[in-house]
Amino acid sequence: MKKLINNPERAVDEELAGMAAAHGDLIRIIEPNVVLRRDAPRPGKVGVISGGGSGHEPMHGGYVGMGMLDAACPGAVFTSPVPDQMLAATKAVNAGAGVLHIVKNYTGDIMNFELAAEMARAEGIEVASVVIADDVAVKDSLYTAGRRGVGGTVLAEKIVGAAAEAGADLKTVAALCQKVQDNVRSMGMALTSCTVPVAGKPTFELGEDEMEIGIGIHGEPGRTRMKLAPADEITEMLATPILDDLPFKSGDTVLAFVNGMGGTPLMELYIVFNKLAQILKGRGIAIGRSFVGNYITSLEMAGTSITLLRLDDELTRFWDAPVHTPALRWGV
Amino acid sequence: MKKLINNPERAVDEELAGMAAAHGDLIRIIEPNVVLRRDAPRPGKVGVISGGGSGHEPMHGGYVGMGMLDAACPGAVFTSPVPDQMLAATKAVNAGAGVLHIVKNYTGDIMNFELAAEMARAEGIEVASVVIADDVAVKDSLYTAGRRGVGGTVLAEKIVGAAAEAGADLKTVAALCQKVQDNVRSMGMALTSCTVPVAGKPTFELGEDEMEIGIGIHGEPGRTRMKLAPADEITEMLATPILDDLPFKSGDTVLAFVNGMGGTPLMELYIVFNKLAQILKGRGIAIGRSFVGNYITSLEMAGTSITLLRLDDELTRFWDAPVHTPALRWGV
Amino acid sequence: MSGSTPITYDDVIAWINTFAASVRDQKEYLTELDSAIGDADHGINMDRGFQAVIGKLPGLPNRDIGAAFKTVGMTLVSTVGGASGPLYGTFFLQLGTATAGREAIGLDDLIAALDAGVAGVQRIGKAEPGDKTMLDTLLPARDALREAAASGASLQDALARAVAAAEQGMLATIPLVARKGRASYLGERSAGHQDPGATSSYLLLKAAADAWSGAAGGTAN
Amino acid sequence: MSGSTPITYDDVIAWINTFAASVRDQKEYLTELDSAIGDADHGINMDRGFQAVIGKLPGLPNRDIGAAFKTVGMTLVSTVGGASGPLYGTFFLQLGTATAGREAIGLDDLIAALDAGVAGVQRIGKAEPGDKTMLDTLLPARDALREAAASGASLQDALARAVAAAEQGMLATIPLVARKGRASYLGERSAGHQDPGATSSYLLLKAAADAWSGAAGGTAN
Ligand SMILES: Nc1ncnc2c1ncn2[C@@H]1O[C@H](COP(=O)(O)OP(=O)(O)O)[C@@H](O)[C@H]1O
Ligand SMILES: Nc1ncnc2c1ncn2[C@@H]1O[C@H](COP(=O)(O)OP(=O)(O)O)[C@@H](O)[C@H]1O
Ligand SMILES: [Mg+2]
Ligand SMILES: [Mg+2]
Ligand SMILES: [Mg+2]
Ligand SMILES: [Mg+2]
Repeated sequence: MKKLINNPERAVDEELAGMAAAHGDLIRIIEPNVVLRRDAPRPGKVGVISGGGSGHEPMHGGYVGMGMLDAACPGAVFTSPVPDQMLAATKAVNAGAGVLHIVKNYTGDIMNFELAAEMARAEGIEVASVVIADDVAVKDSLYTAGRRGVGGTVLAEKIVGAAAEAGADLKTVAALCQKVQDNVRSMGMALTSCTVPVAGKPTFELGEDEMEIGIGIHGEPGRTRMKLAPADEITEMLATPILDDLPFKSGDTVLAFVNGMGGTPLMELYIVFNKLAQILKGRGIAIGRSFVGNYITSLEMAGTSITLLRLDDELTRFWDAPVHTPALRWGV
Repeated sequence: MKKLINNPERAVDEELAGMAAAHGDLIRIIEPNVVLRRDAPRPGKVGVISGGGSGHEPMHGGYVGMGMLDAACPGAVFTSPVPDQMLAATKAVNAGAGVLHIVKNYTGDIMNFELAAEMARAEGIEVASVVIADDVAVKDSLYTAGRRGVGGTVLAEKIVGAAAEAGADLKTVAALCQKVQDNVRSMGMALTSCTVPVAGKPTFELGEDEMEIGIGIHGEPGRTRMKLAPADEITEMLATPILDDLPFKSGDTVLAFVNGMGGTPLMELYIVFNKLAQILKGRGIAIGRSFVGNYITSLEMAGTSITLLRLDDELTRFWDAPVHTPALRWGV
Repeated sequence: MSGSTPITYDDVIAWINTFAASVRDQKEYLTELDSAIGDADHGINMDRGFQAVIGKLPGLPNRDIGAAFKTVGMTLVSTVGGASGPLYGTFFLQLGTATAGREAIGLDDLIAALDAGVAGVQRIGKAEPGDKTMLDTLLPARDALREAAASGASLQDALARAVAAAEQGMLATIPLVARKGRASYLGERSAGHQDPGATSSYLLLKAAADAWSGAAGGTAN
Repeated sequence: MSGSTPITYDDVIAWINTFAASVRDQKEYLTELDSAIGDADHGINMDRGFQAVIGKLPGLPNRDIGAAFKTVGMTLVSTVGGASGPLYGTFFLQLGTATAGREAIGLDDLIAALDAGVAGVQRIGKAEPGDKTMLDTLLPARDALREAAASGASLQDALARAVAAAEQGMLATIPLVARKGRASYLGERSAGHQDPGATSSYLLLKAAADAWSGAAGGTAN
């Protein structure tokens, strides 16, 4: 295992200390491992928090700040945070207007957030939860854990954070989050595995001529292992199930998000974007907004995911609204 | 070789097409492979261009836009661009106020930019060139090619771009660029090599327990190969030669830039930043501005570089000034 | 009848310590199982939790079995995270509620406590038998324990049968296609791999049998 | 004297074509050499340039050796990039200036042209002999050619001696610590590796010897 770390058990703590040192103007770290907006709680504002395992940086800690999250709860690498974190975050951001929990659909995240929500409610805080489950690689079913929450989460946090910043109430903010979930779909693939620091070796082995299609964001294997293919074919393999699922239709306008899994150079993401733009054009779908980069990652995994969000004026307006966080900044 | 590409020979072209598709509001691509600010030339404004081999994304193409570069010239991967590109860029951005060439100190970059500058001057365009050579891993000497230009380049482009945007004339802009060069130092290391697409295999092989200290940004080996060390020790190894070189002194304020080489997760960069902040504190040096991320890369190489720029009010003001490019945006 | 061989407070502590040692021992193995169909952290998660637990045990104020189980449960909830944190946490919290205030319990009490624990896991995890989860170990183990008790078996014999049933349940997860937890994302690819949570639950039963082989009910075996 | 065995326009084109083929052939090898002390692109760069060059040659309007060399130089400058683009580009541009308007040249003309080419490389690259660059091949080759010519050797013999000197110069770069180009960043670590540019320059001399072994000056050899 080759990593710039000192001690696998302390990696997340030292990371948070580094974030605090680098971004003290935007965030502060409170016990037990909560990344908190510097000026939280904001009077009258609905609090928006999220969280999940570490290893997906900049998600979620990098998205704490004006116009996005009020707090983030980073767990151990790829491990849902514990309820104590979400409880502390909920209390720290609550200004009386209630708190929204944006939860990615993983058994652990769901259960840990739910425990925290119950405890917070017991303390008199109004909590609403919205679950993001946008990964079309996973078949949706009432009898399973359902779809994973992946790239759509970043878009939801930005859009919902803007609405909360603008003063929307908890019900409105939660409904907007659900609207994002209802209009967003994603799918990912990996060229390599990644190594959980504490585990010390790659989660799975892939041959030099193989790839995994339909992966999540935890270094887990995907739906199918295949022979390596050119970028254009891979882009088709990801885009087609996304487009057919919602389904996206001719005349739609989308936010096109090409994400790197952490170890993929920008050059390759733009090559994927180039093909994605051609595919969308071929289907009569307009690209209203573009988003390209390593925004929701799996440590150093090489690979990419595509997320498409169907835009309307409201979603576009909140996407464009000012944001100022360690990882995302515009309009300010 | 595992990459999201279609054809190694076409990778840069398809990347540029993808950039144009994603960022058409900011940039456009003109022949022969020049990333041009959408609204260039800007009347009365000094043009600022840079360029170099591809594979360092987001540098330089990602830095074209308001408040930074007017144009970037991407060569083949790790290969200096040809003079035709710099000539076309110089002509396209020239608005009569002259053009600054920000050149990284590599034999190829120097010669190709110089050929272009001569041709542009022959066409009546005023051209000034400033060479960035900030890598303390390389001994400086009159009898050698001298130091490489690395992380300091990104800071120079931002600061100089802001001054040009504010209306400074060519002489002032060039002097400011030289001032950045005079106050910036960097050093990098690698945990892994990278693979030039056309070459098809890693540039060098490193054992599972080895690292290279004192690397540049072209996948070249470094000054020394060593046994892998904890992040804190590595940070010391990079920071100490930087601090001693200028030298930085107690009471100085710096911009602290921890850069990823492309394949390094943000988690690790923050762990490095955490230690760097401690080292600076120990020397009585204040961190005026922080900058953490993959901003000047070597394809998918795992590793990091540290850059320190001694700040004064002028440099700080231009660093803070609004910028709007595909990869860097604030204040707007 | 089996209620006559009491499980003391010390036995309970021994069980927890034995399980913690077993988890530490099998940490890599559990993580390896989780690599195949999950995210390579189950052993790490369980070990983090039980290391925290054994740090808490010496500080317990009185010899209340229920309080000890509750401490285990709360510690797991607060330190494990992931799916296993709330699941094992709830399991032990329910054990604690069922044994609150007791300094010793009988086999029947243990069965009732397991009933409550398993129900808690089912309530928050919403899994069914055959979904390829820890339930596939816990349910048959509890049933075997109950049947053994009904047939008048000793605590040790009953536990031996429960461990055998747990092992069968654990092995039976191998061919299953997961419907719950992270392994469900793999669809058909999850078949052919043993479930990590079912494996740690087997170790939990095994730890009880090991810890109590010479203690509760005299020095039998 | 040697000037009596003319090098024709066709010979020059044959030289360039032979070198282009040799570069294509040795592309991986040159890139490999550049991996050790540079950035793994020298073979790729040279091949990209000479593929562009051979695409241009058929379109040349007249049998002007100088114009052909100039086209080679300009094409290299416009397509190679890196250090080798301007260096080889300037080399050929200078060859072109030295032979402008000529349809055939003699050995003396070739030496004068090489003189100009090498001077161009030195002027823009600012390297000295012993800096571990292509100059360490080109300079001894040119000197050998000049001495051979002075001693009345035939074109083929003179070229054979130049190739031998080029090979020696190339091999002599192995122990050198680089002072110019990318290899200089490695400091002492650059010693023990053959310079890629010195190697491609050796191939350039070798290509002339190969191309002209049976052509210019009759069918000697
Ligand atoms: N809904 C559920 N009900 C019961 N057990 C579950 C459920 N989901 C997951 N599990 C158990 O949790 C185990 C995984 O635990 P762990 O790896 O620690 O958490 P995570 O999946 O969050 O990484 C699985 O092997 C399975 O036995
Ligand atoms: N200043 C110089 N003068 C002469 N030759 C040089 C100089 N710098 C580099 N070279 C030659 O260029 C070769 C490298 O070419 P190439 O790999 O194509 O370019 P780059 O170094 O830009 O990647 C070196 O092996 C060396 O022979
Ligand atoms: Mg997990
Ligand atoms: Mg090069
Ligand atoms: Mg797991
Ligand atoms: Mg090279």
